[in-house]
Amino acid sequence: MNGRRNLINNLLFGLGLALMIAALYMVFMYVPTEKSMGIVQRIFYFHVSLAWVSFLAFLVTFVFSICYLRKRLLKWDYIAHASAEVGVVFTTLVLITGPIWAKTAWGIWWTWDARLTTSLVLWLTYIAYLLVRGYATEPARGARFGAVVGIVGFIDVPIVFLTVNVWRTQHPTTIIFTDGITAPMLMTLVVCIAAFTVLYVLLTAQGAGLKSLETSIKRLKIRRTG
Amino acid sequence: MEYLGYLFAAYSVVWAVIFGYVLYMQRKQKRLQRQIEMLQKSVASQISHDK
Amino acid sequence: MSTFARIITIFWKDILTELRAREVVTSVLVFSLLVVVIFSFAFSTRIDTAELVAPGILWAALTFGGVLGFNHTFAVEKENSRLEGLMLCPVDRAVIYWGKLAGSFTFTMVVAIIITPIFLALFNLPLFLPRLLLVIGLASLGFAAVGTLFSAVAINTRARDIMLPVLFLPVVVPVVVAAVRATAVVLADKSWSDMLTWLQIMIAFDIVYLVVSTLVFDFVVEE
Amino acid sequence: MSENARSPFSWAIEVQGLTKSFGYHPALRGIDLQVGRGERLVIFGPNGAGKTTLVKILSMLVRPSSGNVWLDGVNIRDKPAQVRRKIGLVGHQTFLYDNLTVYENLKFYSQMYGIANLEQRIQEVMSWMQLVDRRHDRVGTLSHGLQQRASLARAALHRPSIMLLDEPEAGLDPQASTVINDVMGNAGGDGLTVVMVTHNLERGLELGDSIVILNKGKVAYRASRHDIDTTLFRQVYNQCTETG
Repeated sequence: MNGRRNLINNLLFGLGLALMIAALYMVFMYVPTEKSMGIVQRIFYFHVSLAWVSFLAFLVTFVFSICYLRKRLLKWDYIAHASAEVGVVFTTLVLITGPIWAKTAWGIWWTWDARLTTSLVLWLTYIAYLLVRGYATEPARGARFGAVVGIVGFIDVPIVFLTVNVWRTQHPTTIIFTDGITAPMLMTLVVCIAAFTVLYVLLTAQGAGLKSLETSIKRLKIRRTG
Repeated sequence: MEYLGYLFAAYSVVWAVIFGYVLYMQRKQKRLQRQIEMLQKSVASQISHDK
Repeated sequence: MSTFARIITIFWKDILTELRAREVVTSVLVFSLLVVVIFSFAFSTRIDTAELVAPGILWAALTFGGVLGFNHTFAVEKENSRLEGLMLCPVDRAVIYWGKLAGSFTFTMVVAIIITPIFLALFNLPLFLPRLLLVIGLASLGFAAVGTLFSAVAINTRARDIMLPVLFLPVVVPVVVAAVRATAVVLADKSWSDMLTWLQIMIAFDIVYLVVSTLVFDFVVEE
Repeated sequence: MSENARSPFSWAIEVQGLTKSFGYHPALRGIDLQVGRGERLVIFGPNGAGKTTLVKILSMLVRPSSGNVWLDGVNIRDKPAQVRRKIGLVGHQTFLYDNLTVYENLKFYSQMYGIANLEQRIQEVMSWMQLVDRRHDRVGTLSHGLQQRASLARAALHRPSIMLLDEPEAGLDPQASTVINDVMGNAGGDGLTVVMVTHNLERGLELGDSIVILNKGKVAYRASRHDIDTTLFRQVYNQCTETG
């Protein structure tokens, strides 16, 4: 069992590495420079991949939070927690790379566009998720509260998106490509998303494993000290 | 081409943060490893003590 | 006794306690007024810009006031372990949520109904705006639905006074945005159709959160 | 089948393989216990032995990690509302609202329990606890002993068949102590089963039909009043309190 898990882990790691190298090659060598925005447009590939994968991460947290509340199996909680952690790291990167790109493309660091605002709210919500787990008076409570925030926060996302969309009707996002997305661009994007998805899976599995290990060690310690 | 700096900044940040996160996990793993060793030692000493 | 009667029982208990202690409404009222005053200075509001910033100031005041009030919702039950007393009762946990929700909704409404005319007077805006009442009602319901749930979460954490705003504020962003825009429509005396979208967003938010909170409240309070 | 349905002539309380852990900390590590109808069970044990956790599970405030509990033959997982009606709990705290009067508090809880003829019932429990002349005093203004009596009144309102007393004597005046004697004395007669957690050895031994010592989440000693081996009891008790 352990051996097989190791094998899968190594295979994933190899796959991730290969994909990441391919992604970097495609972003910097293969894909042609977009005409209107120039070289900076290449930020787009990682930026969008990170955004997608962080959304996936929060979806996983949502699903596993529900599973945890139904069955109360700690392993579901480890996955939900680890996934939220990776999601927060990735969203942080989205929120950093976004403005860098925006500054050159639109001449502004930030705009209260639907996507940007939703990412920011999402980030704040999952910071709250991590905080509520950290500040809960008992770990079991933290897991329950985390699950509740993981569910409630995720349901908020479409409502926030919709609201902000109506609120600010002008969309900077529509002018990403003047000529529409070309085939090489799409290919590059797909490879980038695949690379980050594998990275996400690796990090989440590792994080969940660490949490499980941490719990067993704490239990052992308590048993030994009485 | 003056924007090359921005491109460079964006990608460096991505790698720095991901690397930092992996490092953080690695340190956590090392800490847990040490704790396991401590527990093993204390178990071992107790067994020899019991004998 | 029916479920509804029990919700009313909890609600009436909260009203009675509040009438005796006058802790929540008074403090929230004073706090919200202070927020209004500070924001007016911060934006150095003049009468000609009032219409632009007024909705924002009003809802900032009511949102922050709401946080202060919802901190109280379950803090009261935590004292003397009263929540355990409630949990012993042979009722569905959702009944406890709805009972507490009824109370916090009422307190939010009372504060908003007192604050709004004062606020409108301070900015020399028309006082009689019945449509605003609808906006306040829908927004208060959304606030109370989320606030009551997170209040029950926050009381069982360390640093609970900080936990509630951290949890509450990101989630109620849609309500705040919608309430501000709808209020702007009312203040500018535009037509119903201009505020319809915002009312719909608030109604959708209220329904979603009432349903979801009812479902998950059990997991918040049950050990 | 045997998991859920128990014969109507079953124990008042039956606990099987009960465990509970709060995160990393195991509070109960496998409790088996039967309490007969009308029995008065007294639970001793050092701090952190799991006494309060056990009482909270029996009163359905805390859900078990594993194991089963039947109250009057009903599994507590199956019919929570029905089981909750059977239980009266007097905890460390009163569960009462300081700003409401004794009467208002009792009325609130009667309505929550859906008690028929509630005015009459409130009158009954108030006179039993000698609270009638304080009925319109706010609970916050009462002495600790009186508050505890009001708490007993609250717990008795819905005529529970199982009364759980978690260290009810902490800070109680002598008069209230006699009320507890009264509760304990009444047990058995009208089929009331009482489980009491206490640190007071003398009173516990005097009031209980049977006693249990909990230690580190397990039953360390169990005996009925008739065949209790006092020296062994003391020995186990002292051992627990020393190591605990």
